[in-house]
Formats: sequence, structure tokens, C-alpha cells
Amino acid sequence: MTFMAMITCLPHMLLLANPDEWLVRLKQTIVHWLPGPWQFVISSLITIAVLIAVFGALFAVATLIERKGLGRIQNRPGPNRVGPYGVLQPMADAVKMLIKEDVVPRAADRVVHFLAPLVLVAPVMLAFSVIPYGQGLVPINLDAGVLFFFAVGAASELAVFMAGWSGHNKYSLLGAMRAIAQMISYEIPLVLSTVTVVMMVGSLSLVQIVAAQGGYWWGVIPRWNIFAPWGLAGFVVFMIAAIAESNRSPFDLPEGESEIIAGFLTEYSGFKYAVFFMGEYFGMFAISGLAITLFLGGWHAPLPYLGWVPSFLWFFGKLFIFLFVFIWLRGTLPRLRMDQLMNYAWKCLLPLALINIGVAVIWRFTAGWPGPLRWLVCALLIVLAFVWLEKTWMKSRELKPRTYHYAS
Amino acid sequence: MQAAFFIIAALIVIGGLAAMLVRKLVHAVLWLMVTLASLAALFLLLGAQFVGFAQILVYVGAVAILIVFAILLTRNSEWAKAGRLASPSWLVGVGIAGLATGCLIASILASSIPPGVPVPPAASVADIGQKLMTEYVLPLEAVGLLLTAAMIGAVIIAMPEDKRG
Amino acid sequence: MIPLKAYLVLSALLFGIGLAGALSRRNAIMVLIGIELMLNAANLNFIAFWRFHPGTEPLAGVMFVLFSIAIAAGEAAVGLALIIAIYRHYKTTNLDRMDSLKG
Amino acid sequence: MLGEGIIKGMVETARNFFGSYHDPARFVTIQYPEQRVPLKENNRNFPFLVFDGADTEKGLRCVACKICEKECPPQCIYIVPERDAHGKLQKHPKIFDIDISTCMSCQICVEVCPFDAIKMDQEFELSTGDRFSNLLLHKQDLAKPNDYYHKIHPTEATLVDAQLAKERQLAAQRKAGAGAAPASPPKHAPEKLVPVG
Repeated sequence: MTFMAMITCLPHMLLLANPDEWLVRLKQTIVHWLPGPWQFVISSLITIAVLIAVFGALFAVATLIERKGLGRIQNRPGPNRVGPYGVLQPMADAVKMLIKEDVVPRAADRVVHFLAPLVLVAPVMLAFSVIPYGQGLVPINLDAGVLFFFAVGAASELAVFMAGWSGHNKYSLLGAMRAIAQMISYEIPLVLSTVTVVMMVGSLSLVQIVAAQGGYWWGVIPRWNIFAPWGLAGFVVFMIAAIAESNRSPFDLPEGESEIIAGFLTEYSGFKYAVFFMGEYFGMFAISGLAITLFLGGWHAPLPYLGWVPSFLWFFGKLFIFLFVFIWLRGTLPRLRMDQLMNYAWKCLLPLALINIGVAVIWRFTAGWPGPLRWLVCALLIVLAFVWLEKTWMKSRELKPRTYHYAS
Repeated sequence: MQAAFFIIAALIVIGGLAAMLVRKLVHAVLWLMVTLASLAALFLLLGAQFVGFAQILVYVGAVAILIVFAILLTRNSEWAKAGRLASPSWLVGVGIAGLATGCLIASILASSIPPGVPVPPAASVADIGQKLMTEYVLPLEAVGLLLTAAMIGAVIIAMPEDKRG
Repeated sequence: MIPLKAYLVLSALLFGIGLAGALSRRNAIMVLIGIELMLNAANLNFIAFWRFHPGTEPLAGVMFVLFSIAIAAGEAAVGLALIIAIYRHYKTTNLDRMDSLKG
Repeated sequence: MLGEGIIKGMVETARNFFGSYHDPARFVTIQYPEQRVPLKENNRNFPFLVFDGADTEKGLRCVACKICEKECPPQCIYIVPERDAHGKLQKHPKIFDIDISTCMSCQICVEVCPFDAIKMDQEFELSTGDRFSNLLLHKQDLAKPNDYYHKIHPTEATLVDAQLAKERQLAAQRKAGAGAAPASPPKHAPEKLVPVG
């Protein structure tokens, strides 16, 4: 019955003027044929299943792209054995991870050791539920979406601690302590750069934040936040903090394999390790999705006459660009030292984010000014702040001639 | 709704009891987190969305990590070994707590609260923001000052004594 | 529908658990955890009363809880800093051993 | 400027990324089982036994003198000489085993062999599922023709062949000069060939 209804509906759906509606209509059609009390449950289950399937597939693709991309950056072909051009490599990796022995150290706290990967992955999946993927394609339109995102993100710190502590391994604990210190430090610039957007839009709902970025200036430049000076600075601060938050290179100290084996993952193997790995990629997708929503106009098309492309394709296209930038950075930058990492968060990003909030306030109260002047004044303020920061930084890093004590 | 309330209430009570009874401090923190997260769920159930998320953000994201750091910084073998967890006068403490709880519950049950359930009051984020910036702006500033003072105080107290001068 | 009394009883139970723990455990950190439980019991009361008896001030309960959460965070930070400072001095977090006033 | 180095690095890696697609010269990777780098002539791996002619058994240059067995530092060579029906030692190995799981490719056996009977092979794809039986090479596995030796080490093999021919000629002369006197081994071992590089 349901299936037949879908078949009969299909041509009707394809003829819709707005292609964004396809998925929404499809789900409505399916749910419509169910008995009343089940509609809500099935509707939620469909959303959950689609989210898990899409991001699970994206995870597989991302690992492949990462390995191929890193290979190309290092002038290697990357994995190319399993399937044509190595496209089946993620399956091979998954099978390998699944059939590996699941080692639990004898001294480990078994329950906490088992729970840690779940506590990491479940909140990240919750974070997916507030991001608008397309026009009308938002799992839950929460009034306090941004707050929800950061609230569930906070649980990952606890998960990292659980993973590090339960192994009874000094490297695990060291890695967990590093990870927590790093995540707490970088959460502050992350939230502060989000605050500018929330302040300008006047809402914590991600749907409204995207809606506020619709339209175009002079019919060409999209009204995305990144094209405002505070948005650009905020985006840069947000992205740096986001990379640190998702423990990616160059901020991958918690897993620095040359120093502390694998950090909090030292005692994990097999499927639990795979779950951790998946959690980290999911975290990367979630925070990239938030960055797209906050600064890059969410699902809005970059040019006005491209509006006929389904909106979710724009979202995922932007997500792939983010993914590539993450990989590019990983292929380029070496790992930071712990003191550099902390200094960077507290002495560079935090002041920049605070100054950026001030600039956003100025932008807000100069709405009557002519556009370019307003833009230039605000940009100048940020550049001044940056130059001032640079001077103080460079001064502290001045190289002195090296002196040798024993060799003459 | 009823089932949700009872599950959450059971989690809160079990988490609280376990947090107070277990031997390992880290386990106590994890049980505390169970309680506090369930409490956040109860807030959501009661329609206080913003408070629920703030509860998770502050307690799971900040307080739990603080306590964990404190545990690791004050680690000694004293608690891991078999030893008495409770102070010698624990019976008095539990007695007082039981008495207080008994009085509270007795007075709650004896009180004449109307049993009806009114319409849930709206608490949109915009409303809360509006209130915070107008009516509650003085408490907000005071809390800001208090948190700054607490942060500076915590840093100075926890600093090693030889560096303090 | 769950009546207000159920929430109040739950809150009283949580308060009792926290109080018992804070009064009887020997470890300073455990006492702090007990105090956190008591604070949260109070928060639950505020939210429950706000939900069932909005009164004239529509958001007072929510506001109170928000401020209470902020203050609880500050309290935890200062309390744990104190515990660390005391640990440095006495090399213990056992409250029964912190009985000397001479310092 | 702060961040300048990062941008420079990003440009470099981007150039690598795109360059690897249109400039095959950038690729340093060899697709190993299909593509192979030709081995250097002096490459060596594990020893093998050279035989002349067509018969694996009779053509073996090895006389079972056991010098290599004694010299082998990890003691991976095991030799049992052939005996005839009367128990008299023959100049031929009955068993010649090399345990290549212990062999360290030091080439000392080659250096000490007075008869140029043992040489270094270039075979390296020796991985196997059974390390106890499949890595213990017996005489029939080790014996390889002189042509093979010429193929893998052409320069060295030509020198060895010339040397052997000279020795054979000397021996024939001595035999002709000494008449029926029993053939004695050369007074001093012929000058050994030291592989270049």
C-alpha cells in the first residue's frame, strides 16, 4: 500500500517547482499512510535512520578521501588496491576493524572502558539533529539550537576522560588530560565567535540563523555572514578553534603518536577503536556543519541563479569543501607543542574573538552608514587588532643569536 | 509522560545514591553526571528547554571536568585501599539527613497544593534574553562579577604558595 | 499527568541523599559532590514551581535556576581550588585529618 | 606577517596535490608487484649453490669441504658429505641446507669458498606461511645453474669463469707435467674476487 502510494506519487513529486521539497514530501507521503499514533514514532525513526545512513556513508567516503588526498599531497597515489582506484578501501578497513580482537587490559575499569566510546558517539549524533541541511530539512528546529549543540558537545570531554582514565595506562591518562585541556581552552574562542553571529541574528535557532543569511547584496554577493568583516574574522577564529576541538592536525596533541603512543586511544582496539574513530569524524562533520550554518549561509546557493539546485546539495557541497580543507591542513602543518597550543588559545584567539564581538557591536549600530564605508571601518578595526597581536607575538618570539657553551 | 517521569526519577535517585556510596571518586563523579543529566532531561520534560541545555553545558561540560581534575591532582592511595569511607559520626549525619527529608516529605504531602496541571508557561529563548537584559540586568552583572571573582580567587588559591608572593 | 507533589518529593529525596553524603563522607571532594546534589534538588524545586504556579512573574523560576547554575559553577571552582590548596598542605583530602587550626 | 608561513606551506602542498595528477615525474611510488625497479648488480640476499652443465646433482661445484659451514657467523649452513659404499668421503655434498631465517646475508660463505661454489642470490620474495619448513632451503632448492649466476651478477660471473678456466688449465698442465702423480690442490688459494661496491 505504502509502496504503491509512493510509486503513484513519484511523478507528481518530480514535477514540483521547488526541488528542495522532494525529501520532505517523500517522508510525508510515507508517514501519511500509517495509523495515527505511529506517525510521530515512524517519522522520527525515518529521520534518525537517514541521518545515520548519510553520515555513516559520509564517514566512509571521508576516510577514503582523506587517505587519497594525503597521498596526493605527499606525491603518492594513496590506497588503490581494493576495488577500482581503491574505492572499496573503507569496506576493507571496516572488516579489519570488526574482526580484530577486542583487547581490554586486565587492570582496566571494564564498565567505563566499554561506555567511553558510546558516550563519545551518542552526543555527537545528537548534535546532528539541530543542523538545517536544506530548506525544511531540519530534524528538530530547536529554539536554542546553538546552545544544544554546545551542550551535547560538552559530553565529549567527559567521554575522553573516561577513555583515558579507564585504561589504567599513563599514556592514556596523559592523552586524556591533554585533550581535555585543549578542548576546554578552545571551546571559549569557539563559543565567543559564535556569539557574534547569535548577536547579529538575534536568535539561537540555527534555522533562523540560516534564514537571516538569505538574499543577495546588489543581486550578486550572498548575504552570508562571512562577507561581513566580523563574520570573516569570526569564521577564521571559529575554524581554528573547530580544528582544535575535533582534535585534528595540527592540534592532534592528544593523540600525538610520536609522544604518547595514541593518547587516550592507547588501550582501545578493534570495534571500540573504530567507534572512537567514527566519533571523531562525526564531530568534524558536526562542527563543519555548524560553521556552514553560522557563517557560510547554510544551504543557500552562492549565486542567485543557482537556486534551482536542491538546497541540501549546497550544504553537502560546502561540507565536502570543509572536509578537503581539514585534510589539506593535516597534510601541511606540523603538530604544535603543548605550550604553543595553550598560548595560542588564550593569548591570540581569545583577544581576537573578544575584539570581534566589539566590532560586531559597531557593525550593528552603524546600520545607517553607506555599505562600503561601514565595511572598511570594521575591517580596519579587526586588522589593527591583528597587527597589534602580531607585534606582541613576534616580539616574544625574536630569535637571538645562538651561543655555544662548549664549542668555540 | 508518566513513564518518562518515573524512568528519569529512578535514574536521578539511583545516580544520587550511587554517587554517595561508591568507593572510587571517579565513579562517584560519573554517577553524579548520570543524576545531573537526568535532571536536565526532567527540566526538558517540564518545558524549561534553555535551563536543561544550560544544565548539561555547565555541569557535564565544566563542573564534571573540574571535579575530575581535582581528583587527579589530589590523588593518593588512601581511598583506593579498603578503608572506612564514612566519618565516625556518619550515623548522626545520615540521621539528620533522614530526619530533614522525612520532615520535607511529610510537609509536602500534608500541604494543600491544588492537584491540577496548568498550561505550561512559555519560556522562549528570546523571552529569557529580553528579561535578562531588562529586569534581571543587575543580577546578571552581579553574577558576572561573582564569576570573575571566583575565577581569580580559584586561580590564586590553587597556585603553589611559593609562586603566590 | 504527574502532580507537583511528585516533583517535590523527588527533590526532597535528592536533597536528603546529598545531605547525608555531605554529612557522612570523609573525603572533601565527596562532600562537594553532595553539595552539588543539594543545589540541584533546589533547582528542581524552582523549575517545578515555575511550571505549576507561574504566578505574576512569568520567568522568575527559570531566571533563578539560571543564576543558581552559574553560582554553582563558581562554587565548584572555588571549592575545588580550596581542596587542592588544602591537599598541598596536609597531603590528604580526608576531612577528619584536617583538624588542626595552627595550619 | 603572522600566518605567512602557513600560507606558504599550504601553497606548497596544494602544488603537490595538483601536480601529482598531471606530472607523473612527481610520483616516486612504484606499484610494486606490477612495476619493479631493476635490481642493482651488486644486490645480494641469500646464498645459492652454483652448478655447471645441465645436471643439478653432478654439476655442483661444491666439494663439501665445510669451510663455509665453519665460517658462517649465525651457523645457518649444514653440510653432510657424500660417502661411497666403503664409507669413503666423496667430494660432493649429500645434504646441503641453509636456514635462511637465520642467515644474515653477510656473504662470508662466498668469501671463504675456494671453489666459487656458493654465491649470493637476488631472490627476495621469500615470504611464506610456514617459517619452519619453507625457510629451510635444501640442496635442490639452492642449486642454480651458472647461467643464472651470469644473469644476476654478469661482471662477477665472467671474472669467476675466467678464473676457473685458468685454474683448470693450470691443473691440466700440472697433470701433464707430473705424469701419473696424484693431483694436488693448488699451493695457495687463488686470489679471491672481491665484488665491487
